[in-house]
Amino acid sequence: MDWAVIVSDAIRSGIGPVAAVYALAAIGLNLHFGYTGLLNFGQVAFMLVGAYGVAASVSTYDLPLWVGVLIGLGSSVVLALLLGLPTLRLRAEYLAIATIAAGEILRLFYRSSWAEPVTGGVFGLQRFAVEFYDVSPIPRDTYGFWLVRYTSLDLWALAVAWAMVLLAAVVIALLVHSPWGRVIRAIREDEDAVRSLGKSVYAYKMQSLVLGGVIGSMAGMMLAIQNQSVNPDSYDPVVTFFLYTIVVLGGAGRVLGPIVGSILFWAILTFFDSALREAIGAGYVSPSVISAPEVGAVRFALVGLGLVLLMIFRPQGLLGSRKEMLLDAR
Amino acid sequence: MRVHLVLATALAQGDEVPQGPGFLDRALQALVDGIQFGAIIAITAVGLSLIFGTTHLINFAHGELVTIGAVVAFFLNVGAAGPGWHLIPSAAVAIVIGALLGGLIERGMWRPLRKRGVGLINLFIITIGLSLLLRHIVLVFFGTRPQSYREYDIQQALDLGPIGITPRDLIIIALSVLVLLGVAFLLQRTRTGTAIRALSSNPDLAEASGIDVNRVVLIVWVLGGGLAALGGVFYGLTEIITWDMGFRLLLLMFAGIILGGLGSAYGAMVGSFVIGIVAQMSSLWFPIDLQNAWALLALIVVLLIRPQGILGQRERVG
Amino acid sequence: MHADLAGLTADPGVPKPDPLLVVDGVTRAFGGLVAVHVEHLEIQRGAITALIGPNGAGKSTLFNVLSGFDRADAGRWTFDGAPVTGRSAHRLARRGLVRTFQLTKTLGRLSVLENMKLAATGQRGERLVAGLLPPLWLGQERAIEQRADELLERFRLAHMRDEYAGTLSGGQRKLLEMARALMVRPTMVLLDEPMAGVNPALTQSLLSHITDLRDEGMTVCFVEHDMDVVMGISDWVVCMAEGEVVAEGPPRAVAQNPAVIDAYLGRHHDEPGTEYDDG
Amino acid sequence: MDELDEPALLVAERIFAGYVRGVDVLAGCGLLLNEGELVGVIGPNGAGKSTLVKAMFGLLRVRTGRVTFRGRDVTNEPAHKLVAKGIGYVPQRQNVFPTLTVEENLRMGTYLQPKEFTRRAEAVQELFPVLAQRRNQKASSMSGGERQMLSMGRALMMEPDVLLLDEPSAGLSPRFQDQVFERVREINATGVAILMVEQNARRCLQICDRGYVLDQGTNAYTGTGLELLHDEKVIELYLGTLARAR
Repeated sequence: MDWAVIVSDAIRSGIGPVAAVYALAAIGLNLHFGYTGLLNFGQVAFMLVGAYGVAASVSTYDLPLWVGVLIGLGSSVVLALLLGLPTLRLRAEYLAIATIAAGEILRLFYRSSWAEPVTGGVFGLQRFAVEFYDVSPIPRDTYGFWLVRYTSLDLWALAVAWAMVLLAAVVIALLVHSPWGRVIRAIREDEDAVRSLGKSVYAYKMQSLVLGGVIGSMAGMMLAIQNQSVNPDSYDPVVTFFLYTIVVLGGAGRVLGPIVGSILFWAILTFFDSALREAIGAGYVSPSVISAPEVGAVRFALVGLGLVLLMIFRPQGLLGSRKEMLLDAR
Repeated sequence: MRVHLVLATALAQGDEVPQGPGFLDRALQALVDGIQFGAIIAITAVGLSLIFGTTHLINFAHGELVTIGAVVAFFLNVGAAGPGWHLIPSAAVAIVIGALLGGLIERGMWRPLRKRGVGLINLFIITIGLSLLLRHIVLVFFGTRPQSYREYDIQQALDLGPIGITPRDLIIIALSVLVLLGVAFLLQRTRTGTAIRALSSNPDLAEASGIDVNRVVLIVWVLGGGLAALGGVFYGLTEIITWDMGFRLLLLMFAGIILGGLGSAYGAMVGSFVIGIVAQMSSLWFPIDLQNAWALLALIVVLLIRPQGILGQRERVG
Repeated sequence: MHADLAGLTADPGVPKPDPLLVVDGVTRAFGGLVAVHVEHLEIQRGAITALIGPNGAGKSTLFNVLSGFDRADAGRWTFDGAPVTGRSAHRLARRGLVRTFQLTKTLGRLSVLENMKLAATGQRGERLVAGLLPPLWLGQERAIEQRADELLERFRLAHMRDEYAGTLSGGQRKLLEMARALMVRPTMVLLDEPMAGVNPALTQSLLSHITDLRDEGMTVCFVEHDMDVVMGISDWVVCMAEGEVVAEGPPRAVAQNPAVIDAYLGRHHDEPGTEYDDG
Repeated sequence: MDELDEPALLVAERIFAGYVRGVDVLAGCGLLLNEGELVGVIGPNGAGKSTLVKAMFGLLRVRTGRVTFRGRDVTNEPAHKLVAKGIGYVPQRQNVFPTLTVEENLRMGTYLQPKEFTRRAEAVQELFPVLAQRRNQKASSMSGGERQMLSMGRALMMEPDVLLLDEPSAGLSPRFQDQVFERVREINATGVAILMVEQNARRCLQICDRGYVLDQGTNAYTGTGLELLHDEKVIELYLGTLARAR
């Protein structure tokens, strides 16, 4: 077993573009769940409309990339309004089920033969990220340190994605410490109290849902651009569950929670992945127990186990405070 | 059902098929398919609804109980290392294992967590983790390849006037309806069933009436696990067995439950049939691969116009 | 005794010289049970009105309906001359009708100071975009913080300023909730059992806070069980029983009203209208 | 109460309990109930009357103190075990199963002895004829007074040795209040010991053998019903200055 390979894989993944994309989506989810107390189980739906907003605009309709970005952002706002209008006045569970259902509805529609002329159906779309990579200022080469190397294209995507994460984190930090943020954190604690003080709880929940959704759609766009392709089946409900794991791991209701959570999540996941493959390759683990194609499944199972253990033994996550958790009335 | 699906697809794709059955016949056929699909959703959703009613837990891992039922029966029936039993005993054992698993999860996990005072939202997220864990354990053992049971796979459809139905599907519908009636009988006429309804209705008073709440909740989980496993076998028979079949069904169960009114077992049954029928009937007009999407869309529409569901009581609206 | 209320006849529904809140025919039923049925009730501006009555008399339900937290099945009510029937809770609060809750609703994971600052109205920084631009609201925020600190000082919570509200004791929560309601700058406060669960040492300070509010020109209406409290500070007492207003008047008059005694202690069995027989 | 020779049926001694950490609603109160007695617990709102019953019935944790039933310690035993021992409880609010029919509500009363249902249902329906008329209706469709009858009927189905009633007259119209007190006496006459918490002090004391007056979680006075009924101190405790102003 080559530990250098395993460790460098983990590092590359932890600071790579995918971790950045998940951090971004998790920042949006953290605004919903961590700060406002909204149970959004369809964050992946916002990523999907963002990704396809860009991909379909450019690939199917030959529009410039920036128009695609606007269309993606617009779709996420519309989606948030559609989901929020009926459910935000109801008990929390209704939003949870409506959002997860919406994610599946969209995935199924986007992959259907019906939508194929626009979305490419099950084949997805490609060739929409050219403009993005054309403006890259990074000369063609490979970059990095030690065994952690990225191509210039990856590095460009990575830099842009982390810049967006940083920007989103700054926006959230400013917002949650503003009077607006005070209102949404108060809604998380007790809606009736906030109502009795003259604030329209519904309007604030709606704003939070829209803003977090927009951040999610930006993550979706970045994921599409970074992969240079979109496929509906990569926008599975499981993505939202990963995002929850990330938010809870880092600490819900913490500005840096989703970022720390995502880096660790991907580093740990890749570490196990890489270690298992190395172990199988070196013959430590018999392929009859776990074969190479099953490694992916094992790591998903580990995520599930991790989420269960985390919620039971450290629900405040890495950055949250135990004291605050004990005050949680929910 | 697969045979009909092919037919429906052909109809959806070809424009006017002159020699094909008329619209009314196709609609009847879709209705029968819908009732069958609805019955399978209902069998699995009733348990989920009872668990919610008695504990207020939204169990995201319920779909995995369905999958495990189907996969255990598959292992006993055609699994490489399995005993190769006939499907009927295999299914029976799968149901028992499903029931035991439901009971085990309640006893080993939810009861201690409730006792520790873990909040409902945290429990909800724990069910998500559990769902991921169980689903991928199944994946490791079962693999990604869709499979079928050995018996009753391909059958000649009986020709009943405008509709064609295989004996297998007919029996599945009949058995499902019987099971649902049985559950209704249990809830309505037996002491345990009344206790379950009493617990959903007023937990404090239920306890004050001498009901051992933990025991009733355990029974609900055992029942829910058994029903989920049975639904899994039926689902595997009519469609195909895959590692994530239960998870795909889960959203339709939720749709049925919310459609019928959160917390009402009968509502869950009615809602599930609506969902099944909407899914199948949609293929009269729309591509087959959008069936589930239309069913879920029906859920969203209901949330818009009647959030308390078909049979539900009006909730506080803030 | 409030000067304007002197000389009024102490009948249920009596008109007041300067009513702030006027209730007409408000009914609220739960299932088959009529919880509230108030024909006519006026609450005098600038006075302390106590709402008393035995358990289940409908006092809290009336509070919930009037403050927009429950809907009425029938009836109308006006606040400060404007019809406000069926207005949502946050709209009523913005109009100046603010309530507290029997079970205090402090926001546990916000600091005491944040609880206070939240309640200020018309905050520029509460708009999403403006929230991102601190220069737009920092000045206002400082003014709000100063007012919050003054109120915390007055309510003897200044030392808890930066603690999580969830760590306060029951009595401190009551104080915080009342102080927070004042941040809204209400014209009228509805206090739902302000003394419930408060230790006797704090009762006196809560009482003086309530009378201070009136002396500053605010209208106070409160539900209370402790008769010493009611008699000690209220200008006017309204007694409810079985959902209806059975008596109202100045404290002393109410204390002598047989309908009130009956509401509390139950009627004498020899009273006409009962059909008690030893069977 | 310690000098009694025969152990009382149900005893609560120096109970401390409360809902919020660190706040005791009950601060050392206690009472005793003898076989066949009808005992009333009165006191102003917030005195801790309902809390005392809940603590005795295992619905609220007793912090210190002791509850004994037939001489045996039952402190903090879960409610369903106390039911099995012969203690019935009628809560003040939410005292029926709204989604169950009247008959099913009664059936819950014999949950632990289902075979007894038919026999006991007859007796209970004789006492509360309205329950027979409405057998197959959902409890949610009943009026407040009818619900109170149903709730008492359900508790009687248990054929308890002791019945704990939490403010049975609360929220009822005068006509129904009279009916409720009438029924309480009838039930007591059949030999069931009853501990009744009441806001409606006069009516309660009129029918009780003995009464306890609670104030701020402790025992203020005790005596026979009639003694307390005419005790000025009790009236003063209840109405405070209201009474003094008279």
